[in-house]
Amino acid sequence: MAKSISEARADFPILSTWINDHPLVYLDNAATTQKPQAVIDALRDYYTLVNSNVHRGNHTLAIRATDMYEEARAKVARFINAAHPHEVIFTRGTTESINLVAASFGEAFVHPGDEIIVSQLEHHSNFVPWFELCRRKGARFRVLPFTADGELDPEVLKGMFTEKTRLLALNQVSNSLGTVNPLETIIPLAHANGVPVLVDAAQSVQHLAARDVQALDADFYAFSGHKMYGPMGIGVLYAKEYWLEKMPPFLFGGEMIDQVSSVRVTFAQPPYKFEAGTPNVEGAVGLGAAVDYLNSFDWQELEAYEESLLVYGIEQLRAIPGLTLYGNPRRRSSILPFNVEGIQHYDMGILLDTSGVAVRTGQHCTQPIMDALSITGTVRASLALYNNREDIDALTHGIRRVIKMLKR
Amino acid sequence: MAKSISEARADFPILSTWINDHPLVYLDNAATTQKPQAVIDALRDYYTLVNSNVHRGNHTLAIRATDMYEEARAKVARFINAAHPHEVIFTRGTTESINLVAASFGEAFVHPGDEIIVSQLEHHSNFVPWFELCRRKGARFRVLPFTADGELDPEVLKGMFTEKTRLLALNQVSNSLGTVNPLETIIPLAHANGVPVLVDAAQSVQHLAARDVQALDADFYAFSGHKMYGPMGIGVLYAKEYWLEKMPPFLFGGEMIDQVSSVRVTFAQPPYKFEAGTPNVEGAVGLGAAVDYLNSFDWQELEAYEESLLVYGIEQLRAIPGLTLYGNPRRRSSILPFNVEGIQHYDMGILLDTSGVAVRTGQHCTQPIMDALSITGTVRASLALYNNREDIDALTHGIRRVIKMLKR
Amino acid sequence: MRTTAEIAAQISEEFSLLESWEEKYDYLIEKGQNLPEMPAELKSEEHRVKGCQSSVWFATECREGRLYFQTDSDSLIVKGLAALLFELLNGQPAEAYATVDLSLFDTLGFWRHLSSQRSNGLTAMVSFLKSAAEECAARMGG
Amino acid sequence: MRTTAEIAAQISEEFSLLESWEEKYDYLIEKGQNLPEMPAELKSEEHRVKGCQSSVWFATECREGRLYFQTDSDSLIVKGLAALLFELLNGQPAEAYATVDLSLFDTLGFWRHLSSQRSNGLTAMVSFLKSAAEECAARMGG
Ligand SMILES: Cc1ncc(COP(=O)(O)O)c(C=O)c1O
Ligand SMILES: Cc1ncc(COP(=O)(O)O)c(C=O)c1O
Repeated sequence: MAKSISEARADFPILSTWINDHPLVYLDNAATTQKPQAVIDALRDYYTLVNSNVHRGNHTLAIRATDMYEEARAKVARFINAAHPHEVIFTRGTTESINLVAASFGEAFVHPGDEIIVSQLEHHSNFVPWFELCRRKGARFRVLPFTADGELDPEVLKGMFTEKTRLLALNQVSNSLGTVNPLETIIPLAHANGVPVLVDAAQSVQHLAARDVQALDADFYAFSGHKMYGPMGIGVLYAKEYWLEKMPPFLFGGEMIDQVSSVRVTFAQPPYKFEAGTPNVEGAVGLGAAVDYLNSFDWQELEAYEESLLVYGIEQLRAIPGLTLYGNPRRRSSILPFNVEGIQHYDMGILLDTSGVAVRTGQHCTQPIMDALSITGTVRASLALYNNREDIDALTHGIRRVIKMLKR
Repeated sequence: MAKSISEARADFPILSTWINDHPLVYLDNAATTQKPQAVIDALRDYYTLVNSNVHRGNHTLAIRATDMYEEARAKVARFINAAHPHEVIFTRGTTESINLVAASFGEAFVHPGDEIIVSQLEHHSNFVPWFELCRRKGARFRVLPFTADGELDPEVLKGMFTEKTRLLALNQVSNSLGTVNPLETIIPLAHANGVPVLVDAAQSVQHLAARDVQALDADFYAFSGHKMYGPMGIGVLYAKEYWLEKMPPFLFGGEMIDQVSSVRVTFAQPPYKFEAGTPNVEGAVGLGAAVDYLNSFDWQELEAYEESLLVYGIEQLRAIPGLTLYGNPRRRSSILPFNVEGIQHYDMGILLDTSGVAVRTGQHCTQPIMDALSITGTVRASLALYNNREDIDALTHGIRRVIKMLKR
Repeated sequence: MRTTAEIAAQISEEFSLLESWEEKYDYLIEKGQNLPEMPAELKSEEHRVKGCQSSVWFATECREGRLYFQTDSDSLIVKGLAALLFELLNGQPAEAYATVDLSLFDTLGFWRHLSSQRSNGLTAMVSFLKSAAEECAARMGG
Repeated sequence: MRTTAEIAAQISEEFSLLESWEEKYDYLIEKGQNLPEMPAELKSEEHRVKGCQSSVWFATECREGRLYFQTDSDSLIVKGLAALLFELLNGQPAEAYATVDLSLFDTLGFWRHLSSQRSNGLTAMVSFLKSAAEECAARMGG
């Protein structure tokens, strides 16, 4: 039997903290989520009972640690329905996953005069690596603009593909506007034009059931452990076996080596080829625990719960005079970006904190979006499965209080 | 008052584990060390009380997390006596630290026809990145051989420097032979020839007091948290400010960005310029706790204790008929590499494990050393501060038992 | 002219009379609103303090070894802080900038919010002013 | 010829009589020492199983749909395991290789040491033999 979402809150010890004499209302989940006790315990147990370096050890602890590390890989592979566990590469996070592809795929497949398309909705981590790759390779960096509603238009994208397009990089959910991008339309379109697609799933994999990489037919799928209730310092790059076999290594040393002499070096098979150095076994184990935790819920219920909370949040925010909610996408997930007329986002953030409400303010590493909207930043409230209507009420109450305070 | 080393063992919960009906005798410390309760607790406390993303948040938790992250950096800077905290860059580990330098310093300063010198005593992680950089850049990869005693000869090195030498990369302690390299001679020699030096300190920073980067005058100094009683997934690259200012970024995205548009990108100052994406705050906090733990001992006592244990180990091993101990350096640290005549290292490892003794066997990611010694591998016992004479006795007793078992 | 220490003591006392966070922020914001207006043409990139999440500008002037400045911000809170710096330092001898004691901000409770973040808030503002003051002092010396 | 299942059952029983780890390893090593000697010239790179920490060689021969092999290793333990594979599979119909049940090794307790490690030990040996058997079967079919 799946666990009910309403029980989730009690699993997160930090949520009973008090901040500035108020109970913590944590609405900064797009930056990082909190961790359930099960994940915290998994880290402790790993270090108390198992800890060892992996792969090349023959002693009992080394074998246990290796088993746990590879089991975590298998869990993640099942979580996103990868065809093979070896298509799951452990990285430090989304940023490293994308940089790995930019360096390695870029090295092999991007040449002077080629083109790469990224959307204007991207986090800097899925924008700058491509910008820099294009600069380095003399390729053309093309940006797919978003519409007035904060969406991507597949028709506009269609017109951008050329014979020279080598990759399309975009997110599944925008961390700044919450737009859910129509990958089910966009990926087939790209493939019809012979263009592989990298999906930045940093803001989607913890919220949407649509993370089946085979159903999506994503070529690359990147996400971070710390945004999906897992530990920091661990992330995932999923890549189709087809690409992993063709891509050169990213970093060198440790487990990714096959043979070495001073005149010749050969490399191991994927995934090891892309995992140089001692891996973050603790992180992988913690991420595995987070996957188990997420799977303890019914995913349909989870999606429906988060959706209804978001809708409630939108309603409550829209009821506040002078408040602008940014973006108006057909489908939105977990992100509530806004400003109140005459109040700087930074001031709003600082003053909300005085009543225990944690939001993020500023550009959210999406300067191109802010520039397009001609604003210097937003206040962003972002939801996770442990949030509830009381959190939204605390937010809107806090906003009203700030308005009263600043607008006399 | 400093804590006595004899009390250390009780701080490590995993050391009371039983393996195959024997108490664990953990002698695989060069692969990874165990973690004291203080480090395990630091991770739990971080996630239970503080967890948040760092730097750009204004709410209380974000500020606390940022403070803790930057405090960990300052602790590490004091630990190695860096001139500035911003000379300490958090990475995933030694391998990533070295790859960062190979990519970034290599990009800026290594050109076709240039030369890089690495020692033959290196771990693959400090060998292959340079090999590959040379391949990519059309530079010459030169290997400083070790002597019959397993040492580096500064006189031989002297003859290798040319006008074209751009970098010397070597370790402070060899993970395979335990040789302590005479950096106090080698670094000034390199500098006299205008050559900067990268020191792989993965096996030294946890054992030797000589980790003062200013006294050593190291240009780069790399090490891993998990080998110094800290968590996995965190490591350090120290680099002189002089170099950090001249080096281009390594990975792109997140905190390392200053300004972004679709036509121009500018980067933040060091250390942030080299820390793309959400950092491993948990890992940094845990590493900070490990530094505190190490500093709770008197470093002179610690060095003396480990030294005397090593000497005891050497004596006890040499007393075993048919046993070859590899290397005979003037100064050795923490590593006991050996083989017993007629017994394959792999068999020795597996059979020692049956009595709870954890060692590593094989090439230890140092194939060039094995090739030079014309062996396929060694058994490697490696010590940490919590080991004692009983551990050595368990090892030698185990070896004798294996010999009896296999040599009838 | 009063010394920075005297001014700091007075500000500290003013704030100590306020009880809640709200009142303190209120008062801070009021301080900002009482700042002399900064002409729009002075709010240039050159006068902007880099690294602040909100924009804050300082236009400095060195006269007879004393540093004077105008300041503004799009954030009311940052503007309030800038106003405290203005009260504390505007027109002080250039040397006073180097040695100014900022523990005042600790007692106000704002410091943590504004100083800890890398190159954000108060630290960035103060170091902007300090380097202007250094130049000013150097001009006197040379 | 007995089936692999029958042979596996017998090996399992033999081992079940042994109590300590020492005895089991002893017996395993003895198995290896009883293997027919592999001629040195067959121990070539081509016959080496990649990914084993110790060297292990298999030289296979396909005769009338059955796969025969010779094997050796520089590790006594690996050689013992290779000897168990030899007992189990040498001369069996090529198809038997594809479906062989390796749970035997679980009961011996060696499996964990030798299988879990990536491309190391038993897994690598078995897949080396399986692909030789596939080729052998294909030759019959084709
Ligand atoms: C000397 C040396 N250098 C580099 C490394 C690589 O360290 P890591 O695997 O933590 O990146 C190791 C550890 O295996 C080592 O012993
Ligand atoms: C959409 C998106 N992409 C990428 C990232 C970068 O993730 P990380 O910082 O974990 O590498 C983030 C998180 O900030 C994000 O929201």
